[in-house]
Amino acid sequence: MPGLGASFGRGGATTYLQDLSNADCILIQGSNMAEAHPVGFQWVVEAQRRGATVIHVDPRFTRTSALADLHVPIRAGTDIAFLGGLINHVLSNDLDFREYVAAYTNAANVISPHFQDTEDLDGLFSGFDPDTGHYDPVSWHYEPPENPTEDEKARMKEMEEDESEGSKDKQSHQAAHSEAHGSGGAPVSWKGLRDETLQHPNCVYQILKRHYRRYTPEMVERVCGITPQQFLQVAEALTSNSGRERTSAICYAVGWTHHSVGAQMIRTAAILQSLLGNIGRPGGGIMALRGHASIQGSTDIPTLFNILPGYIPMPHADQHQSLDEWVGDDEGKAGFWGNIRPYAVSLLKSYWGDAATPENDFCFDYLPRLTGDHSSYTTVKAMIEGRCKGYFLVGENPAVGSANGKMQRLGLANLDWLVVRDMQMIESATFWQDGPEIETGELATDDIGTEIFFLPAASHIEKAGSFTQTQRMLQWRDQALRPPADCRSELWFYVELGNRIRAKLAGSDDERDRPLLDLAWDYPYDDSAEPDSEQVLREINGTGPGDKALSAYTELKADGSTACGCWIYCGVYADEVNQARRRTPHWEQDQVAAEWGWVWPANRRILYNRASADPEGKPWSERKRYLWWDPDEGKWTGPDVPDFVPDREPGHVPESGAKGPDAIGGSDPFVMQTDGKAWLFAPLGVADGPLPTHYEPPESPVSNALYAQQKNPGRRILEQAANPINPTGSEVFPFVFTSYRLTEHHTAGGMSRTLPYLSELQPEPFCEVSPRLARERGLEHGGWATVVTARSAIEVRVLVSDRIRSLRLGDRWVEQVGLPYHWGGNGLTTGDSQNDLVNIQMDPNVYIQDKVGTCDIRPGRRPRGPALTSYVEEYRRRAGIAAQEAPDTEATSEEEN
Amino acid sequence: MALTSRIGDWSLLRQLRGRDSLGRGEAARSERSRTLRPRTVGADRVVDSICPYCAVGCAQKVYVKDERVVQIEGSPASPISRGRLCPKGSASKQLVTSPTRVTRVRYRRPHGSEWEDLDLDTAMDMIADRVIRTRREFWEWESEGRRTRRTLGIASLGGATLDNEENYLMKKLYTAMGAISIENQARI
Amino acid sequence: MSPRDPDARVEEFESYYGRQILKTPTWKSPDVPLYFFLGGLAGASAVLAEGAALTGRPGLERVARVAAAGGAAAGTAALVHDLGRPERFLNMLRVVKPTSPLSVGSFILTPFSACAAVAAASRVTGRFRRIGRLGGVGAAALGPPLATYTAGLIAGTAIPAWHEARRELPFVFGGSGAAAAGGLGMLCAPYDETGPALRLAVAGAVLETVATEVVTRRLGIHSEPYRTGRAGRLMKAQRRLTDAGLVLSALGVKSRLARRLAGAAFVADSLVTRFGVFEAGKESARDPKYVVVPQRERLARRTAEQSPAGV
Amino acid sequence: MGRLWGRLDDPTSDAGYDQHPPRMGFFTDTSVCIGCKACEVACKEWNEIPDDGYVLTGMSYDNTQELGADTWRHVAFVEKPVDVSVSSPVDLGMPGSGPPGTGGDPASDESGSDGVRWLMSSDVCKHCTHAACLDVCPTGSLFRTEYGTVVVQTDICNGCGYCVPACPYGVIDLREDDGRAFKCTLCYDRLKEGQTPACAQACPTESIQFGELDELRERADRRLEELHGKGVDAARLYGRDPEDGVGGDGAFFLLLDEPEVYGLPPDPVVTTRDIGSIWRSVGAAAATVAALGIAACAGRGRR
Repeated sequence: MPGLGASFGRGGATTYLQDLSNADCILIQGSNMAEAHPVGFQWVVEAQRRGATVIHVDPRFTRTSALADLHVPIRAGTDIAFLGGLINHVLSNDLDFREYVAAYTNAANVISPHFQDTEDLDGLFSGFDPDTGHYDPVSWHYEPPENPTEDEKARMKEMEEDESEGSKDKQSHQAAHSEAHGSGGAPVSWKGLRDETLQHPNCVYQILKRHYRRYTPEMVERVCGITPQQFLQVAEALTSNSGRERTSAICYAVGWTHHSVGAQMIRTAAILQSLLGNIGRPGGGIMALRGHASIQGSTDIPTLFNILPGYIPMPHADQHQSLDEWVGDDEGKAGFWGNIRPYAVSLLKSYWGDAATPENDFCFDYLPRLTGDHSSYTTVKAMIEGRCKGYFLVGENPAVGSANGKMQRLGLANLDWLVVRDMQMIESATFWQDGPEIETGELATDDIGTEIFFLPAASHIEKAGSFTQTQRMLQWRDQALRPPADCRSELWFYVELGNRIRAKLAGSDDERDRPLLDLAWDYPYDDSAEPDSEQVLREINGTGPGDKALSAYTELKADGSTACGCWIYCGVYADEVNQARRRTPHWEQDQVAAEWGWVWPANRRILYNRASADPEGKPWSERKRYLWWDPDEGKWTGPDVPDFVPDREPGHVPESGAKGPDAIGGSDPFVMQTDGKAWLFAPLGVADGPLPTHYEPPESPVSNALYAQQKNPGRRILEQAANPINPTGSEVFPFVFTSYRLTEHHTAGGMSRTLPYLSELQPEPFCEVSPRLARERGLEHGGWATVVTARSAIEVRVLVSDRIRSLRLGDRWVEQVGLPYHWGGNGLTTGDSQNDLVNIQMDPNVYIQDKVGTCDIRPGRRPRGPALTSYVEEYRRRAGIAAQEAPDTEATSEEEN
Repeated sequence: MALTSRIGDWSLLRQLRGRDSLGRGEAARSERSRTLRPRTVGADRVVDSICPYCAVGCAQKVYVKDERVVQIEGSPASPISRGRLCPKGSASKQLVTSPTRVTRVRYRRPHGSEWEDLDLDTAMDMIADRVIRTRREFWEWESEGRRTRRTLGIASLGGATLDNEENYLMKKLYTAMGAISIENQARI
Repeated sequence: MSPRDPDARVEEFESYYGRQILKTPTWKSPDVPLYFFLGGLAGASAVLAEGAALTGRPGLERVARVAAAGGAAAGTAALVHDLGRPERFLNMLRVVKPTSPLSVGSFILTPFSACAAVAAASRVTGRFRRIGRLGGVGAAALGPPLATYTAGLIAGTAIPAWHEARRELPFVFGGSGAAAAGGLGMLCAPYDETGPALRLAVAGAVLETVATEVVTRRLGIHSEPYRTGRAGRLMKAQRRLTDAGLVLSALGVKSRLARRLAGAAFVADSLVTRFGVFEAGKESARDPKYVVVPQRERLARRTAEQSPAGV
Repeated sequence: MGRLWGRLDDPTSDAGYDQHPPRMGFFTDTSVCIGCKACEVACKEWNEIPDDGYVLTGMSYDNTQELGADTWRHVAFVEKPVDVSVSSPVDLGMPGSGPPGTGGDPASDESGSDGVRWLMSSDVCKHCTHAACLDVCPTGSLFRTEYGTVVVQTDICNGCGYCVPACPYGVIDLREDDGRAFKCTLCYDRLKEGQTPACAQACPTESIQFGELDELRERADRRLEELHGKGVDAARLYGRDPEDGVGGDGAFFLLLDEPEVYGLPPDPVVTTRDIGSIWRSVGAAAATVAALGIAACAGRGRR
């Protein structure tokens, strides 16, 4: 997550679930933890048993709220306003943990005089290009140090050139680039000028103060619908439970990531936690709750367009046409990310083996280049427009699980071929038979030319392999059974596919086939006719001279003598042992449980744990003792692996011109950051501004109370006929809807709607509405309702509940409709898919859509067949949305009114 | 004799002879109840696994007998989950043994109106051909004068139940193909 | 039902969405009420048969013996039919449980059936008279408890309308059984021998009426299910049939037809009684108030007793 | 021997077991129940219970509705409006909510109420000390195990259905297509190997605790004290008291409201406590019938 990556240097959760039990206060926001992560929630209950206060801030009163000490209802999508209010409360009452802030954050850094804040530009930062919607971050830079080194002088020159040239050639480069900070902060040019007194008017601390000054409790009430009393209760609980003696933790999940300002929501929490001194300390931190088994793993070893394993960015056609150019952005900067060259070279070695030599840049040229955004939603648009014709769906069901289901299905219907690998016959494989567009007549089976291969998949017990769970822990699964009949693992499928393609191309002298033919692709099969997955893990771990497994990424070399499939996972196969398979029972170890599974990086459980000690290396307090400097031994010690150079003294000051890890100071806990500090202000690395700022969701019933700028100016807009957007403040779509999941189901439902024991627990899609909305619209508890957006209309059953609060925003009411999203046309229990309602406008950092939108709701079932299309069309007409035009361009200011 | 032994087992006699004079406990216990054992005891092997649903990563024990799963439950040894499972994790056995699970390749030809059978080997071969064809068709050496060496004609979307090893090989193979529109649920 | 249903709040007691707390008996109708009736008829008939034999009323004896044996056989069939696993009927004899009226009942019904069958067979065929008489005595001894234990059976449940009527129901069932046995005798025996049948029927009917009156009027909230709904209608019909039987019996001193009709009325009354009681039980299971309200009152009394100061 | 009601410290021995393990049970602490229903699923997976139909009930998140032959654990969901003006701002340990517009704001009227509590509770067979289902079972299918629990022996049950209305909690029921009675066995088979019952093993928050009953009772007392100390006055134990109408439950609860709110009887009594009076009445009635018969025949009148 770039929110965390840009703030601290790594995108993973900063702590581990068990450590939540050490917290004195836990703020759960953007997460319905008890419902979505029930077993993880045991540690929250544990903390509560020990006396911690648990606060749940959420639009709905959920099963998490039921256990919390305090539930604060909030208007969906306004979290930055609330958290910004908390930051303002901390700063204006001097409640920050000043020693921590001064030593471990960039509060003291002085920012370029060219920087202009949203205060100055009414909702925009300096550097915004309204034509492209992109920011040029050059004016956000740290002021250079007083006595720059030669290197730094060179960079200053570069930057001046950049400034004069404008940002043109940088724009495309930004496509989700921030995701590359999953393990390695953005490379600022220097540690920069600091004013340790925090008084300089352009130092981060003062900028922060000014930026959040208008986020008052009264403003929070106007924006979020939270009363000042409730706001102060939360502020009081958090601040009184932070400091030397006490720590507070924040848990979030897709309630934050699924917004057009998702990364910035997380950034706000990162700023708050840094100010309160809660990062790197037991019972503190930010617990990023990933949704599914290996979401963390699939970003660490990504199947994402913009990064390679270990968050190494995919090369971009504009800047990276050689190995040197590719690693040049980061190489040599302070911190461990400055060592990117050995990581990148070792990856190329593991891809192309002997073919990768120093002479040919280790086959750098074999890597395809990006030119912009190639993310999922953009690709779906390309499918509709006929620019992408072959599609692999591997355990994913976008026809139900992705935003704007219609777009997804129109894309699927326009392919040449589609491979679906799943355990059950999911909607994405049957859209041509019985999809909603077949019902409405928008598509006809005969007309759909997509050739479909449904290949049955092996289940989790029928293959061996590792998942990386929410606290960055790799855990190995052994194989229990052979997969039945034609079922196979994905490992088998891709090994086999690679073998066949390579065999068919064998002998080709076509230059474009070289990367395939030179690929190191020799995977042995085990007894069950599946590829040996431990060998793949070993390749990921990396090997050195003599084909020995490596133990740590510090062993990686840039000369081609080492190969490593994912540098941050280096060590998972140390000593030729599958460390992810370690299963020492918890009763045989302490709470850190270092001998269960393996955690990246280097088996560290709490990241940045250097910050658990004061600048002198002593614990901040006995109660919160974790890692400390042992002067006799000359090393850092404690129950966890130090997230620091193990023998670097607390007072160490790096030599001038030191590079990489050598440049890390003795009190720089954030070792992946170029300056070793937690970033209150992000001079680089976040596409939509250095400081989180409240913008309304792309669809909102109200205008932005804080600035003239209504929506995130940097958000990515997907212009497509099937993706119309409801206008702001529309009378036709007066209500907010927010989507979510239920304990009893799993994402798009393929793994839950098909099981009797889960289906019976939540057998039908429903909406949750407040009694007030039910009265207003005549909705009957248990009856049917039709929910409409400009995209589509769906029917669901109605639950009227006091758990859904009508929110008061100043002089008006806002009603929210809750919609779980697990259903589709197939399975034991069926129903309309909620994702058909969701629009696609994306966060510019990670290209994720906003789960919140506006809607209308009416009693009764929806029209059927072609009548549905005209029903929605009528809504669009009334809302003033032109039929075939892509609506909503921010440049037109009418909608701001 | 079967009859005499049946009479000898007659609970009523045990009731009259033993301490359980009201026939509510020991006397009423059947032979089956006396010798009952959990089915996990008879398992041929117990295999360590991890729950495939959410990201908490609860440890599971999989009990296998006669090459069938007889039980999946939480492994108490895990420091994260301590043996506990949510309803989804608890339903894992049903996930694996679901009667609606599809275990054979299904094929839909272009413009077809029905699923057809297809041999796995043939399917793999056909897919490899499709990849090669589409890759050629949509190959791009350059874009606006910049070397790109890629194809935008092939895309992939993976779920979050993919193993690290699987993700690794997917990205490796796709990258060698030049396919870059490779995405994952991590972004959805 | 909506959690916000305003009705749920105006009730004087709380419940879980108005749902019943107890399970409704799964016993099938007509199997089980029919069995109750047949058991009562058979049990009381066995007594009447032995009385008739001792006082030299062969016609009445014959009718009563057949009724005892036939009632027991048909009753057993109904009972077995009601089982979820009829082939396991013999498991009823696996243990003997004094805490279970059904268990004890099985140990009454089984020998009774055997005795009554022997007695009836002997009487009808005229053979093995000594064994027949022995059977008759046995049946007569087991008859009364057979007639009344079924009341104990339902009183031994948690169903409020049954359990709270546990003192009265055996008398309802006993009286009802006597009325049925007598009634059948009045209906089928040679007119000249129907005197004991009439006396038994009238006495049984009076006993049944008095006991029923207590059940339907004097048990507070627990009487309610007997007076409302389907059960209420059945109990009203039962009462009318009893009244008819009694009036016709009075007339029947002179009229053969009236006596036969009176007999039929008593039999019908007895049958309807069992269905009425059965339905009342089901009704009281379905409404949580019959569980919550009296238990709340009981708790309140107990609290009041424990704190006499009334703090 | 053979106690039918009142305090009974060792029902297992009372049921004829000479040597036996300690009495095992459940303590369900509903104050930490998150309503995830893992218990329901884990129970079904282990005991191979069929599904119970796909019905959206509208009873909050409870689509299971009640315990029965196909549901041995049932999570109840109770949504109750609360008046927050009387509760403290941060009410530790207590489900509560802070609504908008506290104190005279028209918001509260408009949105229906001041706030909401969402109570969740996993119900199960109570494994009574004096179990009516067991007492009335004519076949001995229902019996007390060596662990002091109450279990249906499916190899014995003939589906007479007597246990169904006998249970004062409405727990046990007949499975329609099978004919036999089913209910929670407290995982009798698992207990034989020293394993934890499936529901307690799965429960994420230790709302369901399994163990020796004596120990569970102490634990529950401590928890109650703790909650009362935090001002959660509504907390109370249900089925804990060995002097209650069923001699105390082997599976008992900590509730946050009156039992009937969760669908539990407020003061259950084992029906067979009254078996003596029932037999007396049955006997007296039988004697009356015999007397009536004799009197009727003794009468001289021919007609």
